[in-house]
Amino acid sequence: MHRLPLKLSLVAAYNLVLLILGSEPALAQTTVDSVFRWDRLNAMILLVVFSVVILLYIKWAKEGKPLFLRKIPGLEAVEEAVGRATEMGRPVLFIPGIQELDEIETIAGVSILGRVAKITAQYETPLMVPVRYPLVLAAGQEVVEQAYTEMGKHDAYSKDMVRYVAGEQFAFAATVNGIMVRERPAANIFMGVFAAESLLLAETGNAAGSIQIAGTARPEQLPFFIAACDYTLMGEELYAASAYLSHEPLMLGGLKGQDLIKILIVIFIVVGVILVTLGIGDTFYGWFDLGN
Amino acid sequence: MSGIEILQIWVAAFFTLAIFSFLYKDNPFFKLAEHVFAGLSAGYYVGLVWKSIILQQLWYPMMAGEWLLVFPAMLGALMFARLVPKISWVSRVSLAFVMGTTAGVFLVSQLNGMILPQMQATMLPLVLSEGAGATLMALVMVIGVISTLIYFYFSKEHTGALGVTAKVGVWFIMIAFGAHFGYTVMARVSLLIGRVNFLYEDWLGTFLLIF
Amino acid sequence: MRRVAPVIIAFLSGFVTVISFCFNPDKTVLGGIEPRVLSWVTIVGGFTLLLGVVSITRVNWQAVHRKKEGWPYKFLTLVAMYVMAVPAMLPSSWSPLFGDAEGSIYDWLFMHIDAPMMGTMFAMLAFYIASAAYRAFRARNPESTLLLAAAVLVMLWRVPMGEAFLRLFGENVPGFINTYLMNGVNAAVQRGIVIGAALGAASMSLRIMLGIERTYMGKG
Amino acid sequence: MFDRRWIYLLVALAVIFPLIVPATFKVHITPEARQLFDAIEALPDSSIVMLTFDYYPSTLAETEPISVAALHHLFRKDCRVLTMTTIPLGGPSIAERVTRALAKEHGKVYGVDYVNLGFKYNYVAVLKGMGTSIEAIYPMDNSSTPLSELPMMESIRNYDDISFIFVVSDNAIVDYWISIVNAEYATPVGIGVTAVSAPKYYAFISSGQVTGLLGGMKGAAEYERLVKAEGMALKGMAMQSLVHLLIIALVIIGNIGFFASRRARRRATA
Repeated sequence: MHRLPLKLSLVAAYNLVLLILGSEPALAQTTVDSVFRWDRLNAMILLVVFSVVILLYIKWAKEGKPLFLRKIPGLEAVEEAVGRATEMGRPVLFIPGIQELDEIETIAGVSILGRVAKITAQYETPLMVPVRYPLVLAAGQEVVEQAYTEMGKHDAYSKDMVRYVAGEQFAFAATVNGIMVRERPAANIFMGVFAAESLLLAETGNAAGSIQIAGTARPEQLPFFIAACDYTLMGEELYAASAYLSHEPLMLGGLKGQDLIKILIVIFIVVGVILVTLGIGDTFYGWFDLGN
Repeated sequence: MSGIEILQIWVAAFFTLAIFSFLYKDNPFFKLAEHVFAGLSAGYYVGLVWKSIILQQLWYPMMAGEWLLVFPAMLGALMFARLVPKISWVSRVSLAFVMGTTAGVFLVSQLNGMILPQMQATMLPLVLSEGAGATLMALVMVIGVISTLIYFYFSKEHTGALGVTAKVGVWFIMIAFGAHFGYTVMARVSLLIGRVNFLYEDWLGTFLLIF
Repeated sequence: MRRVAPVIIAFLSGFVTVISFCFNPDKTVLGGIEPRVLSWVTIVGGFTLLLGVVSITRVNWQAVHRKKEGWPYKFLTLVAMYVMAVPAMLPSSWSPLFGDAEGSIYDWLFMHIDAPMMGTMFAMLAFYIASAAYRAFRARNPESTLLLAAAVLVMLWRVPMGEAFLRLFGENVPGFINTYLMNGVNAAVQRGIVIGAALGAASMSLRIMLGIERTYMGKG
Repeated sequence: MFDRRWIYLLVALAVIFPLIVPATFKVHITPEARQLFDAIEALPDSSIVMLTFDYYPSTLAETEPISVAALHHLFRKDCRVLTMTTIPLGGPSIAERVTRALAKEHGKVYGVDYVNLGFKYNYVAVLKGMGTSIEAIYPMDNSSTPLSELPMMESIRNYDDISFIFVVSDNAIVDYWISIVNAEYATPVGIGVTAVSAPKYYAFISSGQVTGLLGGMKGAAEYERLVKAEGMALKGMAMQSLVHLLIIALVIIGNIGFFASRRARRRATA
C-alpha cells in the first residue's frame, strides 16, 4: 500500500506536464470525439492531488508520526454527562445517527460510542444504544463489547445494550422517544447523521430532563441541536472529535489530509480573487470550468 | 362520499390523533400507533423491493433473455449469508461491490461537481463597477467562505490571526444557522397546516354526513 | 480470501466509474460497462432492504416468544409488517387486493395509515420548535444573539404578514434580507460547509475504494 | 417555568383560527422564484422537461403545491413532461395522482404528453445511469408498460434530450442532481425544496449550478402567483403568518424573562 502515493504522484506530475504543454487547447476545446476527456483534466488533477495527500497522511499516521490536532471544545462535556448519569444512577442513551454504516458520520459516531462505552464500563453505568441498521448493530455491539473487555468489565456487558429498532426514520424516532420517557436516561448523546427527527429527539430528551450532547455534520439540523442540547459538535468537529478520541490512524490521517487540501483551497480562492480583481484572472478562472 | 371513504378518513384521523396525543403525554394509543407504524414501514420496503427490483429489474429482463443478470442476482442472494455466522463473510463480497461502486461515483462527483464550481464561484472581483452593493456582496462571500473553512481547520490551535479568522467564522456560521432555523420553522408549520387541514376539512366533514 | 476478495471487488467496481469519468463512453469499452455496473448495484442494493426485514422479524419474534414486557405491541409490529408485505408480493391477477396498484391492501395501508402518521410526526415538530424557541433562544452572548436575530428576521421575511411589517421600516428591507442574509452570509457559510463536507465524503470514498476503510464490512 | 403544553395549545390555536376566519395576503415574488419561472418560460414550446417527485408523503403540504404549480406551467406551455422519483415510500403514487389530475385538467394524454417512470432503488446509480440511457435504468414505466411502447419516449434517450430538470425534493437528493447530472451532463436544474433545505441551495444559485429556487410553502405560493393558479400554498400563508408571529412573540417573552431574572440575580449578589 505504501508505494501507492509514489505512483500517484508520478501520475500527477505527468498530468501537470500535460497541462502545461497543452494548457490552452487542452482545457478550452470541447473534445467530444477524442477518447480521453481533456475537458475534465482539472477534475482529474484535483483527484490525483487529493488522493496523494490523503494517502500520505494516512501513511504517516500509521507510522506513528506525531500529528497535531487541536483540542475540540465539548469533548469534556461527554465525560461530564456520563459522570452525572452515574451519580444519578440512571442510564446513558447513545444514538449513532439514523443512517447505515456507509456514512462517514455513522462511522465517526460508532467510534465515539467506543469511547463512551469505556466510561460507562468504568462506572458501571447502564448504556442503551438503539440503532436503525443491521450493520450499525453489528459494529456497535463489537465496539461496546471491546470497550467493556478492555476495561475489565466484560461481565457487565450485555448484547442488549446495542439493540435493533424499527426501519423507518420516524418510526425509529417514535421508538426512541418512547425509550426516553419510559427509561429516563440521565444523558442523551447523539452522534452521527440526523435528519428531521433531530428536534423530536432533542426536545423530548429535554422535557425528560436529560443532559444532551449532539454532534452532526448536517448543517440543516445543527440549529436545532444548538437550541435544544447542552453542547453541540458542529460539522467536521464531529470527525475531528472521533479522530481525537480514537487516535485511529485512518481517521486522523484522513482529517489531516483534508486540512491540508482545505488550506490549498483557501490559497487558490485568495489567488483567484486577487487575479480577478486585477482583471487578469480569466485564464486562472477558466481552470475551474467543468467539462461536460 | 361512500362508506369506505368515510372509513378511510376515520382510520387516518385516528392514527393522526394517536400520534398527536404524545404532545400531552405518552399513552397506550401512541404506543399502538408507534408499533403499527414500525411494522407497516418495514412491510412497505418489502413490497417495493419485490416490484421494482426483483420483478422489474431482475425477473422480467431475465425471462426476456438477459442471462447476465444471474450475477447481480447471485450477489444479492449472497447478502443473506450474513444471517449464518459461519459464512457471513461471504456477504462482504456483495457489500464491497455496492460500496465500491458508490464510492467511485462519490469520489468523482464530490471533487468535480462540488468543489471545483464552488471554488470558482467564490473567485469574485472585489472592485466592481456595479457599485458598493455588489462589492459588499463579494466581500461578504469571500470572507464568509474563507473564515468558515478556517473555523473547521483542526491542525493548529485557534490563536493569533487564525483565531481572529475562526472567530469571524463563528459569527458567520451563527447568522447562517439562525437564518436556517427561521427558514425551517416555516417547513414544520406548513406540515402542521397540512394535518390540521385534513382533520378540519376531511374528518370534521364526515361528521356532517354522518350526523 | 475473506479479506482480499472484497477489497479487490470494491476497488475494481469503484475504478470502473472513476475511469469512465476520464474517457468518452462512446469511444471505449468502459462506456458500456459503467451503466451495467450501476444497474447491477441497484439490484444488489435492493437485497439489503430485505435483509432488514429478516432482522426485524427476528428481534420482535424473540420478544414475543419470551413474553418480554410490552410483547403484545411487538406482535402488532410483526402483524402489521406481514399484512402489508405479503399481499404486495402476490400477483394482482389473482385479486385486485394483491399487488401494489390503487385499491390493493398495500396501497390502502400506505396511503391511509402509514403516510398520515409520517406527516403527523413532522407536524409535531411545529410544536417542538415553538417550545424550543421560547426556552432556548436567549441572547446569552454575541454568538447566540446573532443566531436569534437572524432567525427572527428570516421568520418575519418568509411570511406575508411579517414581510408587510418589515416594509414599515423601508420598502427594501425584505430585499435586503434576501440579498445580504440569504444570498450573502448564508450562502457563504453553506459554501464553506459544502466544500468541507465534499472533502470528507471524497476522502471516505477513496479509503473505501482502496480497501483501507473496512468498517462497513465488520471485523474478523 | 410553566408547562410547555400551554405553548403547544397556543400553536394549535394559531393554526386553527385562520381556518375559521380565512384571510388572503399579497405574496411578493423573490428573485430566485422569478428566475425559475423565467427559465421555463424561455423554453421553446413542446420541450421535454423532467419533473421529479423526490419527496415522501410526509412533506406533501410543502412540496405537492410546488409540483402542482409546476405542472400547470409546463402543461400550459405544452411541454412534454417526464416524471420520476427517487423515493420508495409514496413517491410513485404521488406522481401518478398529481400528474393524472393535472393532465385531465389540461387535456393531456398519457404516453404522448407525459410519462411517469416511477421509482428505482439506489439514486446514485439511477441518476448517473440515465445519462447514458434512460431505458437501461427504466425498462418500463411505473405501470409496467415497456418504454418502447410509449410514443413520447421515441425521441428521449438520455439527458441530452431533456431541456430542463425541475427537481421537487424534500431531501439531499438535490445534491446529486447538482453534482452528477448538472455537473457531468450540463442539463439545467431548477429546484423546489422544503424550507429546511432551501438555505443550503442559495450557495448554488450564484455558482450557476442551480437555475432558480423555491423554498417551502412560501416558494410554492410565489410560483402559484406567477402561474396564476391559486392553490393550497397561497391559502396556507395566513396560518403560516400567525404561527411565525407567535413564535417570535415567544422568543421575545423568553428573553424579557431571561434579562429580568439576570438583573434580579445581579442585584441579589451586589
